[in-house]
Amino acid sequence: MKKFVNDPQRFVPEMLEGIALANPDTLKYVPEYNLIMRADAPRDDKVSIVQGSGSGHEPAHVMVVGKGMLDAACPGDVFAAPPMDYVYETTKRLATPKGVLLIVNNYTGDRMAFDMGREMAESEGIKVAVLKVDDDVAVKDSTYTVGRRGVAGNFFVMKAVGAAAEQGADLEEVVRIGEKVNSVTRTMGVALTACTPPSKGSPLFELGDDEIEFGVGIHGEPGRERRKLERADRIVDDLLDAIVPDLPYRSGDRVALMVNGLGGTPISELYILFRRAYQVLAEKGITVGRSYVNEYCTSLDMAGASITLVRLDDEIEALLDAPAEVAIRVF
Amino acid sequence: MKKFVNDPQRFVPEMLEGIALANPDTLKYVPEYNLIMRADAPRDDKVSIVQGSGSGHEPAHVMVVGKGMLDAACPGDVFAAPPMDYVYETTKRLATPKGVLLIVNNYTGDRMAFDMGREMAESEGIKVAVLKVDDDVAVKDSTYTVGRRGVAGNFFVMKAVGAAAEQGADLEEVVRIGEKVNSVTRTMGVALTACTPPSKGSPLFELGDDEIEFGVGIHGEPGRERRKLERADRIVDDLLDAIVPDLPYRSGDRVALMVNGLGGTPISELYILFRRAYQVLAEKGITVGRSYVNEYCTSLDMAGASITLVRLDDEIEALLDAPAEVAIRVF
Amino acid sequence: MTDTSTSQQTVDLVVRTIAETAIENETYFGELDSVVGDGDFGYSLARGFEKLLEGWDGIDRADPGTFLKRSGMIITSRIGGTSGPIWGTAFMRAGMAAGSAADLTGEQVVAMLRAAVEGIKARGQSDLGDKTLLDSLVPFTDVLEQRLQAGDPPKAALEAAAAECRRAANATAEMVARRGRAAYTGERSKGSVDAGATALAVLAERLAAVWPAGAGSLAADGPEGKGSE
Amino acid sequence: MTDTSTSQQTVDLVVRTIAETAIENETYFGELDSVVGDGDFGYSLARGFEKLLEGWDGIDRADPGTFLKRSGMIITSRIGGTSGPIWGTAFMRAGMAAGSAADLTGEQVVAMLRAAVEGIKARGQSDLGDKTLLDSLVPFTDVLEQRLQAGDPPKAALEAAAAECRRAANATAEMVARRGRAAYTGERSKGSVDAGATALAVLAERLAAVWPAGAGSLAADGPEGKGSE
Ligand SMILES: Nc1ncnc2c1ncn2[C@@H]1O[C@H](COP(=O)(O)OP(=O)(O)O)[C@@H](O)[C@H]1O
Ligand SMILES: Nc1ncnc2c1ncn2[C@@H]1O[C@H](COP(=O)(O)OP(=O)(O)O)[C@@H](O)[C@H]1O
Ligand SMILES: [Mg+2]
Ligand SMILES: [Mg+2]
Ligand SMILES: [Mg+2]
Ligand SMILES: [Mg+2]
Repeated sequence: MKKFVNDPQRFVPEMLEGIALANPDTLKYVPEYNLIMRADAPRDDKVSIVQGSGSGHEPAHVMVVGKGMLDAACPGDVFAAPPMDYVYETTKRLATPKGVLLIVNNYTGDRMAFDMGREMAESEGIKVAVLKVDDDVAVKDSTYTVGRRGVAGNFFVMKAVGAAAEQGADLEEVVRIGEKVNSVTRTMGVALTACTPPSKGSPLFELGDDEIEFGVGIHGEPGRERRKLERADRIVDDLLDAIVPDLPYRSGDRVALMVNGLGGTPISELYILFRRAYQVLAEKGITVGRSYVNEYCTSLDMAGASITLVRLDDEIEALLDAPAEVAIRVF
Repeated sequence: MKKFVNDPQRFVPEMLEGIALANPDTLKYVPEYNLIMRADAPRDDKVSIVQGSGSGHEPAHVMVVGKGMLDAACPGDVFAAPPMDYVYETTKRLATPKGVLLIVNNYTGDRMAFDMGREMAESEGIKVAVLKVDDDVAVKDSTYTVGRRGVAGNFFVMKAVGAAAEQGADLEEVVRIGEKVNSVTRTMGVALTACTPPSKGSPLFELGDDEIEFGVGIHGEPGRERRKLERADRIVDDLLDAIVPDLPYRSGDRVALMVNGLGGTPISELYILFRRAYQVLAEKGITVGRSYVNEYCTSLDMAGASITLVRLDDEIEALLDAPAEVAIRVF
Repeated sequence: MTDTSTSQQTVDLVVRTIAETAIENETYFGELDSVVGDGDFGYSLARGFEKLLEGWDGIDRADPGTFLKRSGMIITSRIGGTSGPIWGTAFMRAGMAAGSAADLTGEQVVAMLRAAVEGIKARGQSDLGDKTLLDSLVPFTDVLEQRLQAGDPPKAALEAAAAECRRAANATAEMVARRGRAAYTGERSKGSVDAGATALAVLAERLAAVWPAGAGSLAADGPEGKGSE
Repeated sequence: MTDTSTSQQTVDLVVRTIAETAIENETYFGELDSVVGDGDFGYSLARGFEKLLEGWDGIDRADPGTFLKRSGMIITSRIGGTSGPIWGTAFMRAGMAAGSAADLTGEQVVAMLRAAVEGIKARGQSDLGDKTLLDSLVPFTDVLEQRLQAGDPPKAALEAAAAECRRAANATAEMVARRGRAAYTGERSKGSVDAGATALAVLAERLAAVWPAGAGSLAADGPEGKGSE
């Protein structure tokens, strides 16, 4: 395993300590619950926005805690939903008269932890809502399964509800906005290499030198199919062929386009993907109103990328445009 | 080669096209010279700040063109200094009454291209200065060699002169500031894996499963020595042992601390390095006044990191603190 | 049914054996979860059971039921991933089913396992055939019940149940996952066994192996703790 | 010295052969630069000489000197890396040394090579022994001069010079780099040959091979272009 790591079991806490040390004025760290929170939270005049999820997706979610985004994140270990305790203790600490919004990427473990944490917090009189994100079109939705996964599109949900909460929206309103953004957001990803969880010490799966995993999950779960590596443009075309018809996005639509790196892919390559996606959308009469090219939701050191589309309207666009100050925006 | 790429020879232009498409309001792209420039440049009331360098170091330098940073970048191909023409044509286009500052990382090819480009621009009456960045302590300076390399520390030079130029400083003043920042900046890097230039299609060098390249250059040049992989903390200790005594940084100093990813290392690991660096500096009585943890100057998809220290004073700190708006700050 | 009443001492042995076996098999369980999952199953269980063992002596042992409920709460609240809530719920429900009895009969043990199964179903919104640990836990419980009812000594009953548990775990390879992370891969989840179901087979086999050979009342001459701490 | 005067036609052959050989050897030259450099040498040369060939017919051929100067300007301005300025300067200086002569004598050719060497030294602030292309270019030039003065026919002289160029390029393996990216590695640059010096040996060998066998005035019965475009 070629990683900067000391004790694999201390991977997450050491990372969180680093984040806290780098942001002494703006962030607070509660080691017992892997909790990174705004130093000025909770604020009585706003809904607190909380994300859980597993670690290994950085900058999501611990590095986007800050003004206009999350008030707190309490991640579990690498790729593991947080224990219910983390959720409960975090919710208690973030409680405000306006309430707490728990954003949950749609995975079994996360949903259980957040549902149980919510129940416990509610039993103590805290106002709590849970918002589910499930933007991954790689997963065929069906009544037999647990529905789609939440992946990089969760960024837009966090950004929008973070802005709304900052502007004083109440819990119901924040939930409405989050659900609306989630409903117009679609993502699909592709992996060029597997990721290596520190505690495993070896790649999570094997990919041949000329193979890619099409529709991969952000925990390295296999996707729709294993394919031969192709030209960048072709990969983009195929991703968009899955994403565009799903909502569907139509000629005349104005969208946010995100090309998200999965951790091991340099930003130069992300712009090569972006270029093609922009061109293909233009051909379809879809206007890219906002562009996002960077790492937002990763899978450790996996080489790969995902593409996300969000259908914009005036309300969503204004919320995405609102200022935010977070740890990764160090500059 | 596991990369998102179409034609390797079109790697750089396609990336630049992507950058231009993603930033239609703020950036202009001149394909003939790989030139990315601010849409509002040149502005008569300020010195224009230009960087060249090779490609493959993104976000440096094409993605930090924007208000308060660079006015333009005209990179060469991957790891190759730009041809003299690019420098000359860029300088002509960026010429203002206050002059043009060309920032050059100290490599033979870059220096030659920029010196020749400057001569040609000056012969046409354009006011030009060249500022050399050479922050890499991995290279033993000696009269027999060409001096130290410019690596991730160039970020601080760009940020400081960018802010000064934005505030209206004249060319001499901008040069003074740039030289001052460079003089208090020191960097050293380490590679866990080699990078793969798209046109080569295979890794630039071979590293064993348990080997690291200590003091690596940002083009994958070998460093001080090849070593066994060690714990993250130990690697940080050794990097700081090379960096701190070099200036030297002393007890009582206030510094900016940057942990820069080389392209393939996820940000989670960078924070693990940051944590240790912060602690070691604290033990030495050195205060971390500003923290930078992200990718600033990469080497394609190389897994690895570098640590940079900048000794702060009020002037430098104010310039680093000034606002900047660049492509990678998409949010 | 023979007299197979189970004391707190035996419950201690069972829970400690589960914990130690999960910790020893961290890597193997993680690899099982790597095939179509995300590889964290072994790590989650190991860290969680480590925490259980850390506070081992302080866990309330008023009666086996209380002990299991407290253990379940620790597991639920301290283990992440899907496994924390699922396994914690199983322990808690088993504890509730035990009530305040000091010694447990074979019938009670079977009822506790049935309660655990119902707890997992409710918590996971899952059922038999979804390719989860239920698919080896239910057959295990069925055979255990049959054998105890047929009058087998507990160790023999446990051995038979463990063998069935292994067979059922292997049979999950034929199934398409409908719950958990593996479910996202649909048809591609076929061909590999479920991590949770297989882990349970390993635990069952270990329990059968450490169970003392003597028949009769376990409450009277129960096995000693392994004392490996 | 025999009459070895060189016409524009021959200069065309020489430059085209250099260009085509550099393009063919892109991968090999890149690999040479990968050992202690950054691997872009082959790519830079290949792309630059491609550009030269693209505008090939339009290059001013008033006389060999003008042709070389124009070629050097294209190379300098269009090739990136260290190689653009270095190789471009070499071509320009050679062209300047040629003056406006229509046909070049062997002495003139040697003087042009000396001028190229001085140009590289000035541009690169480098010298013999720094482990650069100078370390095979200078021995090449020395032997070429000796053999021409000794009366060898041009092809034979060129063959001898190319052999010396190769020997000298191989000998760079013993040197510690003091210029270029390889210099950053200090003592570690020992043990591998310099990319630029070795590329020059490849070019020299190819030039010797394509040079027409007949002795006497090249100006009169010069070789034909390879016409491989
Ligand atoms: N909804 C569910 N109900 C019951 N058991 C489940 C459910 N989902 C997953 N499991 C079991 O949990 C195991 C995976 O546990 P774990 O790795 O902790 O979960 P994850 O990483 O998917 O959150 C599976 O092998 C399966 O046996
Ligand atoms: N200062 C110099 N003077 C002369 N030749 C040089 C100098 N530096 C490098 N070279 C030659 O150039 C070759 C490398 O060229 P190239 O790869 O284009 O440069 P780089 O990537 O280092 O900018 C070296 O092998 C050497 O022969
Ligand atoms: Mg998991
Ligand atoms: Mg180069
Ligand atoms: Mg798992
Ligand atoms: Mg090179």
